[in-house]
Amino acid sequence: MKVGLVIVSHSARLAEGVAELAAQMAPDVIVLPAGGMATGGLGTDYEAVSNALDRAESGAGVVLLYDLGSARMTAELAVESLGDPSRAYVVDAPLVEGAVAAAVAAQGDATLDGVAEAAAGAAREA
Amino acid sequence: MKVGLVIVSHSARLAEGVAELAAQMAPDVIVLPAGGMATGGLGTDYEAVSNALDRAESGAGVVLLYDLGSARMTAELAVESLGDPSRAYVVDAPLVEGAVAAAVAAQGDATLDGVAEAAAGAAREA
Amino acid sequence: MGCSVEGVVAALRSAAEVVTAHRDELVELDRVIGDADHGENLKRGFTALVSKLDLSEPPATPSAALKLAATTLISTVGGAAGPLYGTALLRAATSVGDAAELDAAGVAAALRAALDGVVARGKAEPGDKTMVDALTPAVAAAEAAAASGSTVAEVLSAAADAADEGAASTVPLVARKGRASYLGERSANHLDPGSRSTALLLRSFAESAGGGDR
Amino acid sequence: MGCSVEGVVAALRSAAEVVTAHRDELVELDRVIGDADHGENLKRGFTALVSKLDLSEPPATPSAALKLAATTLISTVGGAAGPLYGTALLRAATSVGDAAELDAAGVAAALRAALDGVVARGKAEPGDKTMVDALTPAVAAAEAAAASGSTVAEVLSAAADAADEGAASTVPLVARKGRASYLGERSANHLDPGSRSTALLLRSFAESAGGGDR
Ligand SMILES: Nc1ncnc2c1ncn2[C@@H]1O[C@H](COP(=O)(O)OP(=O)(O)O)[C@@H](O)[C@H]1O
Ligand SMILES: Nc1ncnc2c1ncn2[C@@H]1O[C@H](COP(=O)(O)OP(=O)(O)O)[C@@H](O)[C@H]1O
Ligand SMILES: [Mg+2]
Ligand SMILES: [Mg+2]
Ligand SMILES: [Mg+2]
Ligand SMILES: [Mg+2]
Repeated sequence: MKVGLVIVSHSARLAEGVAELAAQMAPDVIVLPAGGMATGGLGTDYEAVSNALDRAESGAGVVLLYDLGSARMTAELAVESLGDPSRAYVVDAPLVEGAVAAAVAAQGDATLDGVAEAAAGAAREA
Repeated sequence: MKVGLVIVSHSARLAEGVAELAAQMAPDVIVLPAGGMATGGLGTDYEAVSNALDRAESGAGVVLLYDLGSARMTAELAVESLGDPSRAYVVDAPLVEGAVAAAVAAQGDATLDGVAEAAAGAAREA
Repeated sequence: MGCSVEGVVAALRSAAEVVTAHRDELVELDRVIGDADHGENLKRGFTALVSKLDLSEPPATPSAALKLAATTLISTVGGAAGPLYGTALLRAATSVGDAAELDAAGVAAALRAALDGVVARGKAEPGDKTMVDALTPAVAAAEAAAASGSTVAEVLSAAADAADEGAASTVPLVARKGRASYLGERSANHLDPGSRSTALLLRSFAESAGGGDR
Repeated sequence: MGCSVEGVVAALRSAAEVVTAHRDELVELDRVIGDADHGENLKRGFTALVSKLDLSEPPATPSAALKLAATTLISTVGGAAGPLYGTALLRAATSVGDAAELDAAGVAAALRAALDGVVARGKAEPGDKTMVDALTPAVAAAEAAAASGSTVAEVLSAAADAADEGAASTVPLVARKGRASYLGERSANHLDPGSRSTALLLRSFAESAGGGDR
């Protein structure tokens, strides 16, 4: 049971790319992309984020990372609509670096707080 | 004549996604993705980076942003092999945030130094 | 002179028309200091709302109508305006409670709740060059009008007037929130698209309530 | 007892065989503290190098052979080892200049140049748990051997021995460079894949030069 990750982005490809990069070093962690609008354009999709949030939760909680401010707001709304909003954190971190750091921490069985801290503290190394 | 951008990533989708996100606010800036290996897997491709570097140069210089350290090294090698390596900067910045900030600065006709500074100083806002 | 659920629905439909009519204007404003989608975003969101109003059971209360608008915008707008206006409408829906009819004070209180929602969601302060710069004076004007015994239409009309001024006041500002903040100083001398849409929405509500003329 | 261009080419071919034979081992090491591709990366790079050696004009000088290896690894490895070993080989090629044959001192100098290249490219210091921890003692041992009148084979053999020890010394370390640094304390108690491949490469060079046995 590991913390899951959701990558919230305006771009489907960006979210997918971040998810594949992060998953590479964390094969047992669920890292789900939620990027782009349902209509295909650049933008955030609340339902997609909510769905990913559900699917990334395996009991240890979920960390959400985002690209730009409006993606943060969409992520927050999705979290607020959860039965228990304290099980998911929207973390302010550089998206790519934070996702890799968070995925590696989750792979190492860090707690929800630990994964969130790993993302937020993602330094530029490696 | 605007500074161009190259997005160096281990993932083709990640590079493309960052490029499309950055280009959205900078329609007149050349933002080229150079992600993934020629063989399709995750990794960096020196030739792809070199080609993108050539194509992003329209006379005002190029800023390269990267995802992880090995992408930085590939980007540096590509820059060193230029006729005039001082016309391209590899900038240490959060990839997504730095790319958007750099693209907006380039759109506003910032110099090579100005675009590099915008990327490096990319705060998490917006 | 109160506002029933039919009045709220009519106001939302009128907002959809206004947003659609001003789609290009809002896109152009957003092109200069953003990503050129604000008008398209709002048109998409309000068009989806009209479809829902056309196709599903009519909402039973003003609160239900506002809530439907909120969830629809949140799901379909795709940009910052979605969570921001969505949260505003959610808070407004909570504010009106189960009232069958909104009076002037209720409308002013709903606007206050909407502003609080936008600020809670977006963390912008007045002067950051956002929709907050239109909504803040609009709420103050609405409260003043309600306190002085105005009708719902007059309250909304006062709010719309103040929002127009508030939007205009964003022109010289340097953006500190939203995408425009990436432009730094270059964001000055341009009207903020979200403040403009806030003014347009309040005007459409006022007109729908019968008090559109200044 | 010097090393001609044929000797350098033979050493590179031998390196390709060794890397291929140890592909899985290097992948497994990288799986634990990295992204599970180091062995595949090097196999890809050295296989491409062998193809070039098979298909094109044989390189005319040791320097040309090293340069071909450098550019091939840079273009095909895809991970950190590409620019790192590529830069090492580029610097080694520059170090040997237009010599037709490398003597022991020349080999030691080329190894020093290679180390300097790795450090310039990757900014790692000894103790950061990288290939630098294998290459640094290897260069020192090679220089000592060359200074005491050893043959090229003996110099490479001394370097390989020291690299083995250097690689082993990475086990307790916490990584401060490369992907493994994301693991923090969890990177301890594992052998660094790049230090292992450095030791394997030097051993293959030593064996190719006829001095493989310890
Ligand atoms: N943090 C925020 N707080 C308040 N309003 C904001 C914020 N961020 C953006 N806005 C408003 O949203 C408008 C842009 O909306 P829109 O174009 O739909 O979103 P996006 O910027 O995601 O494309 C801006 O003009 C501004 O008024
Ligand atoms: N900055 C660096 N300096 C020196 N060596 C490094 C550096 N970064 C990584 N390495 C070495 O590279 C090895 C990993 O190579 P490889 O798996 O091919 O690259 P990647 O990490 O990009 O997948 C590490 O085990 C380490 O020895
Ligand atoms: Mg916009
Ligand atoms: Mg947008
Ligand atoms: Mg690796
Ligand atoms: Mg790799």
